[in-house]
Amino acid sequence: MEKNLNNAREEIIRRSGVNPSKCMKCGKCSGTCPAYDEMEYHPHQFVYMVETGDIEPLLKSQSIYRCLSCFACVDRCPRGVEPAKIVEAVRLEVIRQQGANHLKAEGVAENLDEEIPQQAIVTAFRKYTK
Amino acid sequence: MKVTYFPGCTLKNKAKQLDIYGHKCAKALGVELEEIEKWQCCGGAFTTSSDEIATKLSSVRALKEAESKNQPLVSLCSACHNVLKQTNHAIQTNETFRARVNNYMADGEYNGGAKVMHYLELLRDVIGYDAVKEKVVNALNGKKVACYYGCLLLRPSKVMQMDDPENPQIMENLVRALGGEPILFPYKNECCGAYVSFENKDYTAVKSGKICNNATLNGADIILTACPLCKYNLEKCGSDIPVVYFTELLAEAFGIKE
Amino acid sequence: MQRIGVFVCWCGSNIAATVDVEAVSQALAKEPGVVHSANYQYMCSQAGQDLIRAAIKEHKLTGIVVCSCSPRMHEMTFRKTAESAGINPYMVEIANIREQCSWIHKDILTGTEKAIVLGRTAIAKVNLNAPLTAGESPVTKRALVIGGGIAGIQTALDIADAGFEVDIVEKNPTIGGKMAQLDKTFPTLDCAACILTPKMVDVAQHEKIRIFSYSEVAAVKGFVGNFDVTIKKKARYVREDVCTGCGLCTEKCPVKKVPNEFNLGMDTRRAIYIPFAQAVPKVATIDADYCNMLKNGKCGVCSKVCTAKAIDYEQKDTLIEEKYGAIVVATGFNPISMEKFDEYAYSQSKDVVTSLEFERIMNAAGPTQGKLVRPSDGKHPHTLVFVQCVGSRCANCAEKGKEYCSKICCMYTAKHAMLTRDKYPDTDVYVFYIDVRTPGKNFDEFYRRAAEEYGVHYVKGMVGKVMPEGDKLMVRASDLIANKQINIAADMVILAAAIEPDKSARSIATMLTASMDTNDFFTEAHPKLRPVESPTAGIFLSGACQGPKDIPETVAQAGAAAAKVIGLLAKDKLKGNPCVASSNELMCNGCSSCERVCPYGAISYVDKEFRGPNRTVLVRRVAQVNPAVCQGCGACTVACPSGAMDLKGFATKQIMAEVDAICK
Amino acid sequence: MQKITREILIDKAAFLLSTGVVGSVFGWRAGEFDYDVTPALFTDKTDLKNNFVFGDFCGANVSKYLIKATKNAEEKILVFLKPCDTYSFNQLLTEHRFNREKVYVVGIPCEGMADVRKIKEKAGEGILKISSTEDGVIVDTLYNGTISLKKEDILLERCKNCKSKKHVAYDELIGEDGTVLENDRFDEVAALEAMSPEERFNFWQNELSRCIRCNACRDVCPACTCEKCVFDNPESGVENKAAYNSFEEKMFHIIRAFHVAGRCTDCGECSRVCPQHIPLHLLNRKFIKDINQFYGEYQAGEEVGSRAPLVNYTKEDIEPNDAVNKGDK
Amino acid sequence: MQVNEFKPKIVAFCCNWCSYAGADLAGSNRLSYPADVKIIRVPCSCRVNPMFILRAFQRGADGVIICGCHPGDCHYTSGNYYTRRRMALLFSMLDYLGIEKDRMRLEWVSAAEGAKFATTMNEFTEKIISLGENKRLEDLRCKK
Repeated sequence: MEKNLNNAREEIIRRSGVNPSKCMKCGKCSGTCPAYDEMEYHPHQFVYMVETGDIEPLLKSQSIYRCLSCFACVDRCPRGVEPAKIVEAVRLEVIRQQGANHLKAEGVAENLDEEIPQQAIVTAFRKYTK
Repeated sequence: MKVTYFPGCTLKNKAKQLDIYGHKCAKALGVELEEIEKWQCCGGAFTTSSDEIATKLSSVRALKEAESKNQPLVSLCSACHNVLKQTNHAIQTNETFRARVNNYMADGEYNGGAKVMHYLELLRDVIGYDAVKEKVVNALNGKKVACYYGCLLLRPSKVMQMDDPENPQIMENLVRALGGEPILFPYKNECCGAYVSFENKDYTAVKSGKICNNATLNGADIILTACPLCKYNLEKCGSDIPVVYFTELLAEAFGIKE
Repeated sequence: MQRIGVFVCWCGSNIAATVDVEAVSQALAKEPGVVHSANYQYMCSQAGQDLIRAAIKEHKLTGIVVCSCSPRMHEMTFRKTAESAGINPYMVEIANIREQCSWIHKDILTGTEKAIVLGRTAIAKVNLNAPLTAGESPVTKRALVIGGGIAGIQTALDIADAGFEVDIVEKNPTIGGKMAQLDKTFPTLDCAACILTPKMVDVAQHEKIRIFSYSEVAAVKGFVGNFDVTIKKKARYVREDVCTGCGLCTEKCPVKKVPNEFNLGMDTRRAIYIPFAQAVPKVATIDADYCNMLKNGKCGVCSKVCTAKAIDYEQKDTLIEEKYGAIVVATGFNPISMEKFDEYAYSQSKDVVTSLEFERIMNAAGPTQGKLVRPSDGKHPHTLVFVQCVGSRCANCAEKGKEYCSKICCMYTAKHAMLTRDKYPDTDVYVFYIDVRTPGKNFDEFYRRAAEEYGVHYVKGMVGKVMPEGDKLMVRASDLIANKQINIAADMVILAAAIEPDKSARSIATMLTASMDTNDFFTEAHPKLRPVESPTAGIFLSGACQGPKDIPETVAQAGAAAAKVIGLLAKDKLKGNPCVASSNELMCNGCSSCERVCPYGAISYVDKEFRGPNRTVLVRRVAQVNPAVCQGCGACTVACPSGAMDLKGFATKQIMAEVDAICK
Repeated sequence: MQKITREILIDKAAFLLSTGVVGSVFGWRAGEFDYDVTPALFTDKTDLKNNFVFGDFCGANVSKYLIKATKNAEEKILVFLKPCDTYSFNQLLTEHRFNREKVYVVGIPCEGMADVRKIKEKAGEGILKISSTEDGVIVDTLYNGTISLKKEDILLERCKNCKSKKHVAYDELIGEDGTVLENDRFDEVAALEAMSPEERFNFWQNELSRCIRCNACRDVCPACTCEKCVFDNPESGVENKAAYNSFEEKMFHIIRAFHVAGRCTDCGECSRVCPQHIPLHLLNRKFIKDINQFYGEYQAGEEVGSRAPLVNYTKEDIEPNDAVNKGDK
Repeated sequence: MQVNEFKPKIVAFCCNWCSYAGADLAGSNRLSYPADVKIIRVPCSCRVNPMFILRAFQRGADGVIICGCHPGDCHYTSGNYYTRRRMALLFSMLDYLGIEKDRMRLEWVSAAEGAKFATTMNEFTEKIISLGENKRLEDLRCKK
């Protein structure tokens, strides 16, 4: 991942429309996150690390695929910071790289079962691939 | 009255009951769901990133059609509703986004004139629960119902504006109108695990399991939902509490369920 | 023609660094009317003022222009200087060449050029200035205090002790306010009732104080020193002068299920009630919404049992007109509604309570007689979770809650946690905080004691969600220090709800024409230097109506407001602002446009006789301005089509001259 | 055109004079030519019989004259008011400009008044006689013989877009009262608004540069009743007697329009009397149109005592910056 | 520096209680804005007579801006509400006469908004510079 990371910070902020410096470090996002235990970096860390420009660990972390986009953090943040949008912007930073799709077409079949709704498949593709 | 209807892929496939009973109940209430002729998949998720344009165009086309017919755009699937509503909101509030989208719109601009409405909102705000009540033939007789909203109907609440995002009552009041008894259900807006079930079923089973558990603990007979993916996840988590679409319950109360 | 002196101040280097003061004073010397022009290092200093005084004498100056800092800073100073040298203080104009010039421009050429224009503009105005004399008005030596909480009580006592009459208007049946509902007070842990109720008794017994309880301010007219206030005394259906407060009626009343507001609805009272044992006045009140006799004429039990014959079902609201010289607002605060914060399940479980409710639970006179039990099942709770900043410190864009810090929550939560652990050592107490803010005397020590000596678990992080499950409250929160999400099965959750100004404050502010901020807190005349005065003359602020405050701060401010009121009432006459509107009767059409835009009702009309042609007499309706009421906004001057209405000190011709000078 | 004849009015006036209800009559006095009619006060019955006229050239709004006429009048004054005049009448009462008790109002219907300029344009100079017909006039001229003209071609501009045939004030009515009419009086304003700023500037530059500052518009305007006009008052800072440069006439007309904004009843007298044919009513109508759009429909003079929009407000009023940009995307 | 660089003349009417204090705050915080802006202090924005604005234009101002307390915060409770109506109508009228509508502006600036004051003045000046000299309204004969 040879990318100008300073640029990545600006890019993530621009794309997400989130101003991480609005964060007052209360931790309510992480206190509310249903995917917390699955994540190496937690919502408040995403906000803080983007604010300080510490992007690389986030890009490499599986945490970006664990966010459920449930928007609970967005709704409950007392400062209107919208952490989920930051997570999504970081994920896009990764999957928009050439060949960096998180889901490979060949892996799809094994995940399917009889009842799985189409909604799950399209959403997963929208979230995990370019 | 007529409304423009956006079914979405899942309703034509794995979630046919949601669609079929949605149509039947609407008919019983004197509303025709006029399906958009050439609808395309909404994409399943609204990408919040401001530079995503192409993936949102199918929604914009649907919105434009509803606007041109001067009808509200109604959907049943939570995901479709969420994507349509968020897209519409982005068009209305973000000038750059609107301009960029309209670069792709071959036959005329769309500027956010459509009104996006979930079927539940149609019932509550347009038809009214009193009118719904009048159509009930098989009252639910105090059936204990856990109304499960999940995320997509409620959040982001600034955009969705369906109800109080922390303690919504739109489904509860519907259940009451049908003669059922909604239970106290604090997990009603917890995430079921969503699309992660596609690659990690154990993970979603934990999330959904907590929800079903809370419903059972609080005495529910069934869980009510509007979302095919939620239904799938809740049913796969190992709990045996039945999960039904709200349109099914509606049809049951109206006596039009086969 | 005026003889104008121009005085250019260097303000040390504040002005002189970016404005060539010598060049400015030379350039301005050539302006029409200017007979003297000088510059000096600090015009506002004693030496600078002496310089001005000497020049006035020497050059027989009639007008002064000082090129210096903002008139908001030293206009008064220079007016006094001029006055002491024998010229009218309103013959002074300030050219603001510091804030508007030297401080914002870096280049000396630009700064100097602009300073000359600003000076020229002030000179153009002074050329048209006329001496103004302030009118005088008498002072009614009585004060009104709106609100009978600790703020109002303290203010009233202090004013009354100085020998002036005070009336307290309290909307509830008793004075005492929020403090009467509190259990203990931080950081000393003395009981609130023990320190408050003696003050309430003092108020009741003070010969200079009258209490209008169960009353509201209905209308306010007039101006500083001369307010006419209409007080609405709500019908309480009990004759205050006769009721002995024996309380028999409140025991016999058959309507038992009325939510008791004093205990925040956690228990019930009768339809006729005395809010609490130490109420002042200790008089019963009938709640018309619940009383069977008032609703359908069937009952009358209270009347039968009352030996004093105090019950009067026919009582009506009465309006009382009173005159005051000063008004103190002490309308206080309330916790915000938890409706929009249902992630904490306040509406879903009785065991989620606000801190004020917890205060009542802990209070020996409360619904549980001070026993800590769960409201849902009366069981003793073992795990308690306190959540701080519920609705405080919320960004505007979050669309719920308040932007400000409510200030008192950190300390009362520490108090609650400490008292809980003290009385019930078998409990686990968690406090979730964003920051613990304890800037007060002995405050931080108090908080540390809670953590260190009483073993309260302070967790840095916020609660994300509370979910009732069975008889437990599942609390999900983050522990930011451990970088963990933690789940606690709690028995009770206590929410430190943000506080907001009382809802009545907005309408009172409108009646008083006192300004408020966007949060409905009253605005002070100056945030630092005049913190207990409203910008509207004669209106003073006491307690939490001006901003969140704890008890010691409230009492301090209450005393300060009283001191300001005493200072006002001690005067026999007030000098008004001479920059008021006045109508030229020769040109006035009597059309009423000005009267309609006047926010103070300062304009009235009279039929006046004028000499017409050929010795005839014409009667015309013309406007007259009451200079004591007019505040000088100038709205009338623009509403007036004929230009008959003008504003002294800001006359049309003066402003036109300024415009011309700038555009030259 | 007019259905009411001078005889009916003279009879009414004579009756009211002789019964002592009124002491004088305000109406229109005949001039040298048929179209040359002046508002005037009649105290004498003979004078009334000989010189009182009513016809297609009685467009003048006589409300304003009541201020002066009532000043020293001992007895009531009879005044004949057309529907549009009654709005001005009410507006003047709202502003306490005269005493209602001193006036006896007889409301008279109006079929629309004729514009002599338009007649002259069509019939040429040398007009000898103009007689009214059912749907127009017949003009006898010196050079062009007898010409018959249709009503719609000769109506005063303001009558073409008559806003109301309803009397909002009267003590007595002659004939049936009419109703408030649908009209498109704002079309011209809208057409101007649709132009580019340059076109608008050129339009007004062309119109207003013809102004000779004769003050006729001000003197006739029933809203311009100031004891002393700001433009005549040295204290006001804007005093001047004539248009002496390219901006002065603009300033005069903008300020005049602003001073009457919210008080102007749109009677159209300003344009009727302008010797330079400047469409001054388009300035007033712009204010009326904006007021209606920004603050809700308001008709000055409809009701005595109503609060004019400029001495009123709501907390949600449009912001000025939005007000000027409302047409933009 | 260009010799004939356009230096606009801008008149700013500021109410004493909010906007003038806001300008003072901008000064105290050393927030610069162009020297072309000259402030006239009025007790309240409602003291600003349309005549003043026209007079400024007549005497060669290139832009006029009126600043007052935010609606609801008027020191005199309602003055700025009247200003808002008067200016809405006046601006609309000037626009109707074909005068560049961006030459006049109304802004609400509180005593706490020093930064807003400076930004507003910077933006407004920039706008006026882009519009160039006020030819449509200026009275040449009043120039020296």
